[in-house]
Amino acid sequence: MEMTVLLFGRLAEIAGTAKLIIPAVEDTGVLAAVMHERYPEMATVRYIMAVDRQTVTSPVLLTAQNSVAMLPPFSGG
Amino acid sequence: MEMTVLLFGRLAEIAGTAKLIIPAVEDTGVLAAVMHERYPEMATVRYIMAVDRQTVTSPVLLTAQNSVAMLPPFSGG
Amino acid sequence: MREGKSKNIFVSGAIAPAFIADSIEKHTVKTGIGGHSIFLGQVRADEKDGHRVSAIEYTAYEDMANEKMEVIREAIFEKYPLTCMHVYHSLGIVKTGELCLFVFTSAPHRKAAIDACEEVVERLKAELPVWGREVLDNETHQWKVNR
Amino acid sequence: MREGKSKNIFVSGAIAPAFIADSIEKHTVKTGIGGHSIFLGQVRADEKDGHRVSAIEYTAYEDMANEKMEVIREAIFEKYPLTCMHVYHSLGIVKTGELCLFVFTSAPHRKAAIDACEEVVERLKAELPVWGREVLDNETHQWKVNR
Repeated sequence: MEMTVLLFGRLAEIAGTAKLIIPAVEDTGVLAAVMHERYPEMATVRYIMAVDRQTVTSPVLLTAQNSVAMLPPFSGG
Repeated sequence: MEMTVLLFGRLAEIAGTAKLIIPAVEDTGVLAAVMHERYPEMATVRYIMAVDRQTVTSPVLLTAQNSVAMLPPFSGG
Repeated sequence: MREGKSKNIFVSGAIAPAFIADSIEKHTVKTGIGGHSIFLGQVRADEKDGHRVSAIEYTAYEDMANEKMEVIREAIFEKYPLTCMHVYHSLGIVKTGELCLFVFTSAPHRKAAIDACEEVVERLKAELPVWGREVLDNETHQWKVNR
Repeated sequence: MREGKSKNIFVSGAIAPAFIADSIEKHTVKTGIGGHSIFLGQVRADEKDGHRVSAIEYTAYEDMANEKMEVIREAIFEKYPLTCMHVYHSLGIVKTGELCLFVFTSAPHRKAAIDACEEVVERLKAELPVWGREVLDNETHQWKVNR
């Protein structure tokens, strides 16, 4: 099972892509750990996660059906 | 000596003109009395006076050089 | 305030959307600006005693209004860090749905532009000697009252 | 909020003054409107470490941003007696002096239009997943931080 992670702003820049396909993980906490291991610079960046376009503030369980995104601080307008 | 009185809004409508030339009066209080006598309907209308484009709240002395105006409540915008 | 030194805020008839676009466009060269706030007054088809307002005819004590606006402008520039400010008010007939007032403030940061714009609108409605005569669809009229 | 049901607020590149004029013009037929409030965001030529911002490149999580905007829209209409509300945000490159945000609220009375416009601007800046990458005149860049 794989899952898609959308990356934005500086996080997309660090990964060199806006969309990553990674082996499925059980929750957003594990996802963060996996990402930080793969891209150590991400651990130094402030961001929040969104699951199915809703921001989450504590770890939530994931399935491959969820769309997960990592969002640096917004700076629109 | 004569003086010019500018009228606006409903007051101009009552007088049928936007500009009146009247015999000079000594202050704004007398002016109001003269105007009310000439146009009784004016006594029933809310207005303020302006002398040289500054609104006045108590009677002020007038000379023929002053520009006097009678201003109903503003309703611009 | 010296007489005859004030900008003229009055324009004849309705304010055209294209005029607003031109005003906005002119600010492209002012690259210190980060935000613009605009207020537009539009003539509303109010119902008065069973009759509908079809237009407002504006008159003003123009010299006094322009002088007052200059006083307001100076106070606003003293209070808010603005880059610029423009005000236009219609004179004569403005039909329902058309624009009669255009207030436009610009600043490096949004807060100043937004707060200044609102304050200008409030002050000019209270302080400028301008009168609106509401023309009703039965050819009668009544004097507008600001609330 | 059902997926795919939200309006799309995003436009490619800068927002043209003529587009704003067209939006204003369309409200002529809504004769219940008495006031419009507009906020425009303009890209500022800020100085960063001795280099000048020449443009901002905007990206967004578009689906999420449009859904969030719909939530904001519903809250605003519940809170204020508005006639209508329109929001447009740029994506891609917007040069300094050009417009990147257009918020437009209309109401029978000015207060609702003005307050709603300000609240929409504040909320969208805080809540919409949009990012600005400031392009500097030495070809480097840095990520914009909202204050």
